[in-house]
Amino acid sequence: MTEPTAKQIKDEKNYQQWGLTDSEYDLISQKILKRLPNYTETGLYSVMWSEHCSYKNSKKVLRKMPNKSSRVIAGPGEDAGILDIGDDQAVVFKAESHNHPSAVEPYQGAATGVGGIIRDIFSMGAQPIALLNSLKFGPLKDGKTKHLVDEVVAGIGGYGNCIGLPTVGGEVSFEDCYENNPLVNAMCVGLLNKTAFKHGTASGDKNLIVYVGAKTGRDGIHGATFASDEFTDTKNKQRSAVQVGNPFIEKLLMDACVEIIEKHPEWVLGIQDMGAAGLVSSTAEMASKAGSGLVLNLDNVPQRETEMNAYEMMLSESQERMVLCIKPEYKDDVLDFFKDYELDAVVIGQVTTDKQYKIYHQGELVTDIPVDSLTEDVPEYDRPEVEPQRMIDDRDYKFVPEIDSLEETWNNLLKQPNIASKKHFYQTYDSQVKANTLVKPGSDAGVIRIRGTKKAIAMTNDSNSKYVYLNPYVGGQIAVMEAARNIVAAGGEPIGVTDCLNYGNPENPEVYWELDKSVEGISSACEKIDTPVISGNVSLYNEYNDVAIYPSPMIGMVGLIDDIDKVTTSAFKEAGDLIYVVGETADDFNGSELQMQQTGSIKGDLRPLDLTEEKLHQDLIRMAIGQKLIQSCHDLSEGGLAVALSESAFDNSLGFDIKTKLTSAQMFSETQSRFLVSIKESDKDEFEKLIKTDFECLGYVTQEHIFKVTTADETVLMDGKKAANNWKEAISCLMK
Amino acid sequence: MKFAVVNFPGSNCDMDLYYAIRDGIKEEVELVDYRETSLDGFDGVLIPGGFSYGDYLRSGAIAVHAPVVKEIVRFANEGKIVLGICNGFQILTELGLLPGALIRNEKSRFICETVTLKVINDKTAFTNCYQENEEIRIPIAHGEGRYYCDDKTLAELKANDQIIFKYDRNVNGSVDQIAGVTNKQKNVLGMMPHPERAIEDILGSDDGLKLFQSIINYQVRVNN
Amino acid sequence: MKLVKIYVTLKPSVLDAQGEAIKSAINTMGYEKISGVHMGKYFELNFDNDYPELEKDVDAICDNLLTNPNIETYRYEIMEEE
Amino acid sequence: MKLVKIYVTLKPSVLDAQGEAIKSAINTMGYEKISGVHMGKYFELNFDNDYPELEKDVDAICDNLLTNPNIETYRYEIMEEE
Ligand SMILES: Nc1ncnc2c1ncn2[C@@H]1O[C@H](COP(=O)(O)OP(=O)(O)O)[C@@H](O)[C@H]1O
Ligand SMILES: [Mg+2]
Repeated sequence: MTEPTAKQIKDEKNYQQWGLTDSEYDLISQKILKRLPNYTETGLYSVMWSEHCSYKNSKKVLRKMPNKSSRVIAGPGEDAGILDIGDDQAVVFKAESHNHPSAVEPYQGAATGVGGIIRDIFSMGAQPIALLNSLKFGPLKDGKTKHLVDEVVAGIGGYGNCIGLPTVGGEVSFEDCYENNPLVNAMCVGLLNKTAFKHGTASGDKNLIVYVGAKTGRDGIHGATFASDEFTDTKNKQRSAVQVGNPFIEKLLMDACVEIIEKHPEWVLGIQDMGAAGLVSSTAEMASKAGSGLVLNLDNVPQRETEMNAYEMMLSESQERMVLCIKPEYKDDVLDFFKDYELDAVVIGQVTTDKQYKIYHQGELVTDIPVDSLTEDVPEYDRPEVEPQRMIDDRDYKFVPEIDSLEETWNNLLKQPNIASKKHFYQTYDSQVKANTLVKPGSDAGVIRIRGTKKAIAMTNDSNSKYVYLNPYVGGQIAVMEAARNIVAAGGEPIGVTDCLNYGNPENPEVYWELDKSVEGISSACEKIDTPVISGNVSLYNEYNDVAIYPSPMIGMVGLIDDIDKVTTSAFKEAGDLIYVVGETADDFNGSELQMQQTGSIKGDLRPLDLTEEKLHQDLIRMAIGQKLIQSCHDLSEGGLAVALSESAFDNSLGFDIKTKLTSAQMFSETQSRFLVSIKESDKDEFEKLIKTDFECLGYVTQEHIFKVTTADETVLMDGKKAANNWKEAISCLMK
Repeated sequence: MKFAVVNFPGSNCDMDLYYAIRDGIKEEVELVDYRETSLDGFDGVLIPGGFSYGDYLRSGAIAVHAPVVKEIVRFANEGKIVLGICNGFQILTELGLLPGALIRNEKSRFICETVTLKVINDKTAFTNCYQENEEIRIPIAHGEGRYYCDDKTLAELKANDQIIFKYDRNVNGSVDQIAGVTNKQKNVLGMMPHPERAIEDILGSDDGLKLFQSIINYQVRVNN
Repeated sequence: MKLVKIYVTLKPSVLDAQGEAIKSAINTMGYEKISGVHMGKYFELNFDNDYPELEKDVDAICDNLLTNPNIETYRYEIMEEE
Repeated sequence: MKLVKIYVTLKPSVLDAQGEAIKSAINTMGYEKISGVHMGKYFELNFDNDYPELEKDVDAICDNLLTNPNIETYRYEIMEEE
């Protein structure tokens, strides 16, 4: 193929296929370069100016998020955010979406999503310690969806298990809107010695740019613009934009990078992974951040395919590659170091002072543009927004459930895929490798201890997009607070947030309104509990044939447990323990699983969330855990009190005998700000004195696996084993 | 007693095993690179879990050709302690130091779960701190952990008391629910479950500790 | 009764990390004369009966399940089973 | 130049879990007429030159590396490379 000339690109508007608009192209040629960009240059701009790399549509909204606290060492702008946890240690975390690649090629899409987020963590100099993931699919009704689910789960496990990082948390949910546009979000948490922290920068005249890792092929070219492009039937064939992962090489790369930064910090000035838009994105960002320029010679890039042109090499998204900036005097040390790990490492360029980005290929200067123009000059869009019509129409709708049989409703709800146990999936993930996992998947938050200290890190992924769909602002608040309740229930103090903002096409004013309002909700909740948003990722254009997914912000939250004695799980521990629900229950059925079960859809507005009350309950639970008053603690979410009680009973095959002032229907209400706890009977007075109001003592834990419940309407005796089977087997049955 | 934990490219439970020895039973332990050609000075060798060489070809198949393996074979032949866990077990069967093979789980999927094992033979270097038929809780985490051998081999294993651990239920489709076997001389043990992940109560179980203590016990007896 | 033999190989542009690792193991074993190793998958599918769209279905099964068209190619033979 | 094509399959006595899983995935996809699936491995080995002991070496490579004789069998063909 011969490359089109600069003039052809202009005349034939080839840049449009690559996602650049006319006005963006004019800005580049007339204002920035004052000449026509050639083929390679046009390619670089189109990918760097895509939503995925530039956030041009979402920047305005993202600025609303709080990103400061006394713990923040690094926030948005680096590969991952960093929070101080004392003793010269810090946690590093970030989440990333891999939605479109996973729709097209589920195993590799999911696997490379995991691989990419791990690189973001170790490129900060941190040792990755755990993985989480958030998955959303269409209903499990046809072979196509089941195959997709199987492959995505296998890809996540395949990568994480092989590289040897425990997957300790996540979520899986099913709604119609994700049928053709599944969401695959992965999160990685790492631990850093504060002295080891490396910025992703390329500074200092004549310092060297080193390429490390797998060879470059043509994979994933234009993956970044592809991710920002909405989905239609015809594009399903766009297979060439998918990358292939190799966790074995990544393990070597991870170990090598962590070791070189820890043992030889003076060798490495800056380090960055090659993620979306590979070589161009990583090197341009490193130079731009440092105020430097860069000269690259592509002939030195390790290649595994022949006759790749400059455009292909710069944009390739081949996996398992890193870029380092090093001092020339350590060149041999660095190259030898990586050789010992049997990794390719070569010098591909040099830092300059002229702020130009210059690329040579086969002796020819193929790119010569201001480096900042790739990263800083991207136009920012202020999109029109309008409140979705459905919200106006359904504002006063109030779902009133009818419960004929508490027992039947309860058992049916336990079988709902969104509520049923996800063990079928998470048992295929190694959750214990590294022998630090204190709480595995299956409780509220995953917990990893920090070896050699009393500390542990709690982590969770949360998103209930049904709520966000019904009311983006309140739904955004709920997503944060639900995550926080998970952390608190595990015995932790919430300290920070990462997110994946998954939405439809931002050019649709209703979608943009959803984005804006939910981010405002997220921000207000994060401010309330002092959990800054220190990293994240935006995935727009999640649509299929012009129908958008629910607005789906995924909140990844990390908490600190200062003493592992505080680690708490959701499982009831002993017969005779008293059971309490903390927080008042109201009729919150809009958006509930019960509404979904009884009507087949969700509808109506959400009640505003009282952030002060929410925080009070979290604080009280933390105090109670701190005073060792709590035997088990579980956050109430989908399916309400009934589901929380069952889940707490299942683990140790215990039962309960309770009497409540709630109606049978209210057993399934999804009122926020509530916890289910069990305590030793001897701690009753002390516990009640601490909590003061807003609690109800329900009864006690029993040895027999029987659920005895008296509501305001009726008394039922349920077989715990049958309930447990419904809950445990539902997903495996559906996946058959 | 001084242990070597052999580290192949792609091993990922090497540190878990290292800590189990250093912190769990408080003995000497060192990580040894797969390129080493001598294990002089060590009393026992431990082969950790993970995905050596990415599990390319078959799990354990490529590691067998690494330089350090000659020394592992020497240890085995000299009657010294050799323990392979998970991928280590796979390597030992690939090497022929242990009979049988580990193949893809019956349901084909990876399984991570804490399972109950039955101690079948409590008279070995690896199990003398347990009781016969004692039930212990140990995590498994594998996709290719189904123990397979033909009938003749199985009969031999039984006749020689080489079956050391069995699962209490059919988790992965192993022949006779076998979770761990030794060689005839009983100085080489391979097992799919991870005792090194079960050495502290806070991790869910400390039932694995006695396995490592058994080795020390045994060595003390041999030395005296 | 039909037997379909399917051979799946990586596209030449895709790094065959397994093949490379196997080649270097073969070298270590002392066989130096080998110049390349590629590893692929081999499937045997049995069908009780012949039917008109068999070939179409085999193609679909290969495209959608047995291979990853992004990185692999396949060929197959349909034969009468003994 | 010689090309050696090697086919490795599980012994019939060994349950082919992957084959079974693939079969049920094929069923789920709506192809009901399939009666069995077996999964094996396929290798291509290149040798620059022919040499007298080639066959002996290929046997050794298969026995000692490419297959595990406890569970697998193999067959191969040696051909002149295009
Ligand atoms: N939704 C968000 N909230 C907060 N920070 C964000 C968000 N999206 C992106 N960021 C931050 O912007 C920076 C660039 O992100 P990104 O382009 O996704 O990184 P990468 O280049 O590693 O893919 C990162 O520091 C990231 O944490
Ligand atoms: Mg990054």
